[in-house]
Amino acid sequence: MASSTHLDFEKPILDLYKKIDELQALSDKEGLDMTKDIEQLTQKAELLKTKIYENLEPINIVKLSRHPQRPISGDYIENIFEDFIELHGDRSYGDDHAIIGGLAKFEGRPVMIIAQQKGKTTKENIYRNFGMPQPEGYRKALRLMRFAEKFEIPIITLIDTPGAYPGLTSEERGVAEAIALNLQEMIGIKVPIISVVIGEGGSGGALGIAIGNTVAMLTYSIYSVISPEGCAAILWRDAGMSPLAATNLGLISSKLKELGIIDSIVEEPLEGAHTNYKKVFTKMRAFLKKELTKYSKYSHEELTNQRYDRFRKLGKYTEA
Amino acid sequence: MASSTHLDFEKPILDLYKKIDELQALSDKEGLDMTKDIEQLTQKAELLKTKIYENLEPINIVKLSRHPQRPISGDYIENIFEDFIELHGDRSYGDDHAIIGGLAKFEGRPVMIIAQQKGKTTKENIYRNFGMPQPEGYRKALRLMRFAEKFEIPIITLIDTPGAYPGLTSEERGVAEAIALNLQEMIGIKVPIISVVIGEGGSGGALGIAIGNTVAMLTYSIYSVISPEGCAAILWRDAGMSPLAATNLGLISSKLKELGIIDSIVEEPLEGAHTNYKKVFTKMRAFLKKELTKYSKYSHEELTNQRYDRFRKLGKYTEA
Amino acid sequence: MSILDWFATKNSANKSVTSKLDIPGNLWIKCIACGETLYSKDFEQNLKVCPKCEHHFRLTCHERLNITVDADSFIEIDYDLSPADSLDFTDIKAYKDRIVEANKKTGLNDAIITGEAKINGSDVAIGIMDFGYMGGSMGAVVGEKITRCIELATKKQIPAIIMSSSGGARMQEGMNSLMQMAKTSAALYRHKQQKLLFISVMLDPTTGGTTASFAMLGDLNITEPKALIGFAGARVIEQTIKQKLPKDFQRSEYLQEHGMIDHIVPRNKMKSFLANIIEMTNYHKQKIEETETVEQE
Amino acid sequence: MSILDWFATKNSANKSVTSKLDIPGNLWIKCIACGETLYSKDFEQNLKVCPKCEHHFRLTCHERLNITVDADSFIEIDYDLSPADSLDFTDIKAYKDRIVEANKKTGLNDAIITGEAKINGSDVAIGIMDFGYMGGSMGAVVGEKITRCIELATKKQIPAIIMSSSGGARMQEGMNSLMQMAKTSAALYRHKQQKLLFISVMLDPTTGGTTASFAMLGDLNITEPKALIGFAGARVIEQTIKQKLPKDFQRSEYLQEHGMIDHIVPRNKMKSFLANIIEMTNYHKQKIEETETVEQE
Ligand SMILES: [Zn+2]
Ligand SMILES: [Zn+2]
Repeated sequence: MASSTHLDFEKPILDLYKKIDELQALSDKEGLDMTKDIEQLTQKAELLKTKIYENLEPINIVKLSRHPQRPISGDYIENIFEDFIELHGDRSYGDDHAIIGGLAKFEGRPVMIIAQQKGKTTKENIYRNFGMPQPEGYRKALRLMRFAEKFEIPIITLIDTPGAYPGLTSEERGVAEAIALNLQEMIGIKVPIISVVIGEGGSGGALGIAIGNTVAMLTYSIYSVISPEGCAAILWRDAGMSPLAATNLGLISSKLKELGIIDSIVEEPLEGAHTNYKKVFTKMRAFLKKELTKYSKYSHEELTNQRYDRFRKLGKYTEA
Repeated sequence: MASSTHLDFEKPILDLYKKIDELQALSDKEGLDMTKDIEQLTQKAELLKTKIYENLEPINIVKLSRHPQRPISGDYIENIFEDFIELHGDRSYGDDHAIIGGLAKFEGRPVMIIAQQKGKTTKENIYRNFGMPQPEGYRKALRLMRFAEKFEIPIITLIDTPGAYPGLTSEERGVAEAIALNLQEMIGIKVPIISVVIGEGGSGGALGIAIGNTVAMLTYSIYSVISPEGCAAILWRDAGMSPLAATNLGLISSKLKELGIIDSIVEEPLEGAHTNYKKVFTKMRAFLKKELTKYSKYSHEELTNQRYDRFRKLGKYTEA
Repeated sequence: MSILDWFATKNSANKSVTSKLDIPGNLWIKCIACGETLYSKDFEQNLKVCPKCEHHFRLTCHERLNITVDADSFIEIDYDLSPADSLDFTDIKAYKDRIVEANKKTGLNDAIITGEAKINGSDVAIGIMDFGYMGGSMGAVVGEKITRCIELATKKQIPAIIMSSSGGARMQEGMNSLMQMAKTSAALYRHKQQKLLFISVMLDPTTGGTTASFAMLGDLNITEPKALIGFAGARVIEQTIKQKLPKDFQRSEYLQEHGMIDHIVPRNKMKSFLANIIEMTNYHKQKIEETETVEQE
Repeated sequence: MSILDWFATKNSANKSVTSKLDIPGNLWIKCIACGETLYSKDFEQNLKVCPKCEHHFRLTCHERLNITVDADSFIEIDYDLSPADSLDFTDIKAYKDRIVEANKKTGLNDAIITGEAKINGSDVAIGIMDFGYMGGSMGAVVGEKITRCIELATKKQIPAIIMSSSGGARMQEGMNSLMQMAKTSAALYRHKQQKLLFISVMLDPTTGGTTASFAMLGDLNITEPKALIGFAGARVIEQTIKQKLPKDFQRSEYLQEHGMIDHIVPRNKMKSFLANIIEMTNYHKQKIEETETVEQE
């Protein structure tokens, strides 16, 4: 495993691999032929791994989605696109570091990238406000989307946020208004919008840049109306109930695909994106290419109608 | 004279009237018939008054434009319009008290009023930031103009400001951007815009809400690229040169009409708007009615073309 | 996030009910804001506003409807929509049971009524939320009814008015609930494209995903005095920033100073205010229609 | 207000000239920012950027033109416009005399050159201001030339680029000067309506009425490192608020943090940056043209 940070549920697998290593060391040292045993154990480990990862509890997927080594927006921008030119500011208050945006080339053609950006180090995370945008982040996003619309440049949004920043400054400058306006205006943007949740899709703060023609998720990302911790604290008044909350909220990619909330899942390596960046970049590139090709044939009207219809139909209710 | 605050140049007139009063008192007391003397003196005073007011130095008009009893935007709103509903805020940062805006009825039909508002007392002036708007004031103005455009409601802007607020907060939040955007967007607004400078028209801060189909000034208002004091301080490095600066800058209504910078002058009482509110309200009402009637026959395209052409032609230069 | 507000405000909601029940026979009630004892009938006649301190008590959606639209003008639509438990959600109570209880308590199928009505003779599409039904939370039914109400307004080319009081998204419906923010805002996009009027009236309390979608998108955003309006819950914010919040934080007056609210309208002026705005924004269209009628004659 | 900036910055402009003249023969110059002594030829080759501290020295409009557009591609327009003294303005000097002096000093008819050019092969309409001509102040000629330049771009359906360095409105032309803010912004409105690209490059210094009109209206607002960009003059602001201003106040980096600047581009990257943006924003249009060409064949 490439990662140095391990999660609880990985322990049985790690134990097995440790045993295999020990066996190998022993065999080398003593000159014994333990090939067969090692083979058997490796096979067992692989089976266990598959079994564990294919049956992860939602709360463990929540942990994977927040994994400190998980690729963040900047990694995708750097590795999938060329000539990224960051464009700053909302033209009225500030430049939010939790949402980055800019022009880049993808397979030779221009795209506008709007992405929520966390950090990997504490310093980076403080600079990025832990990926929690303030109003000016959403306003910058809208400004850049309008720029893209003006020049017929497709938009790609990458979602990775615990939520909009729940702070005084954020409320003062109208974070609710900023998110609301994006929800309204993104529906009418006359270029393709492809949205991918790459880590945490935290509530309205995520939705505020996720009004795509296609909305996708990476396998182990989450998208939720509230964090499982917040939900448990409110409904059960007991943070210990987060695992159950995570299950009930239906926040994992497979469930959301089944519910029709998202359209596609971009496949991660079995053990998570953080274990093999290259693999996930390849999948992401292929996914974006397919989507951009598809929508390049749509007229303005088809694009906005398709996007409207996509969101119009969401929500289950009974009608007598 | 109704006013209690007198300006220097008014002294000779006041002295004469004082003399007349004394004469009257004497005549009453002593039982003498001084009717003829009083009549003569009164005639003389009236002549002097006319002569002085018709030949006011620009610097004295500057003083009249800033007269503490001069009617301010709120006075016009209260007395010329009905059912004023103030509409607050820029929807992203704040509500600027130096620019008020809202819907009202004028002669039975709806109008949108955008007005720079000073105060008359120190307390009011502090609340209104002495009529110096910050970025959010200009952004509120634009928001309300777009509202008016959406519902085909004509716009009336009243200009009365020493200038946009030259403060740190104003710069931080992009006052230059806010003014610039208004200049650009007002050109395209598809309803009539009537702009009247009612007091001080201070530079870019005034222009930021003054892109009208018709731009008018009250007789003793001023409209200037810089305050005479600022100009004197820079060019002569001597604030004492303000009177000459006032003259050179060509900031009075008659001069600006002659130069084609403004289209009309709304007539004030000879001694200034502050001496007879009712009179100036009557003139203002008649002026607005005439203008609104005229433009009510314009199509969207005619309105925006007329406005474009109006500003397009301004500026004198030589071309070989 | 959104639901924290719901809980925070739920307590004060209960308080106001309790203080009413304290007095036997309900002839007298005590103002929770200033402590004044009020004769129940007077209080009702004063539209549930304390005559002493002007505290605006919460109204049910039907009480609100009665004082907002012309008598007998309301034609309800989509009353037969009721919630589905698509996630089989259970916390300390099953969502299914919560639905039954809320219905029993309020007589409503969900936290909103919608329909067509007249205000001083003018046609409007109107939706009124009810905080009494699960804290006015927005699930799929609320979202769908608001969307249809706005679509109706777009189709009929009339103004839309949504009067919100809501704790935000409804957790028990998971992401289906969150998506209502997008859906309602999308409907407003099309309404706006037709140059139609949308007035959002945010009533005490309006928070979370409701504020961060249709409720903030009014051509005019209106509220009553001292209503609680915000996105994140005050307690969450205090935990985040480790500071006390300003005294009037997230109240109408605070929001107006921060540029989000066009006008604060006392309850007894609300109907005439709405009528005035509708009249002024309808003026041009009506003028044209009159001209066309004359020309046809 | 605007002109105060001009004066404030005028002094530092003189300073940089002076330090150059201090050295006999002009073979060596001293960096006004870090004090480093630089060999004149190296300094020129480094586009007048100090190789040690990266201070970007001011350029004349022709120096700027040379490093921005393709060689021999510039076709100047409206070079025959020159200022009129419509107010007969005299301060300590007559405006008429100032015009003659400025022309002698710079060889320019006013503070801007405008024309058509190519950047990496793409057509643009371009205007470049010159701070050396009366502090780059905007009178009727500057306003008219910018307006015509933008109108040309609109007519030819090509991007417009204005590179500003200006103290703001030109006092000596009074209100005729102020009105150039409206005129240039109006021209940009029509350019924008046609979905054309406008890049505003704000160079050291850009202040007053220039900042508060066309210069802030770019689809992209670009600048060089540490350029002074603002509306009111720093001294006026200090007098108003009676406080010291932040150290990087009104500098490129400060403006970017406050949301006004899209990107800070070092001088040696400016041309390729502009070319890149033009290419990306032209992509769709070109694609369509190619398709049409193919279809016609
Ligand atoms: Zn009370
Ligand atoms: Zn240096």
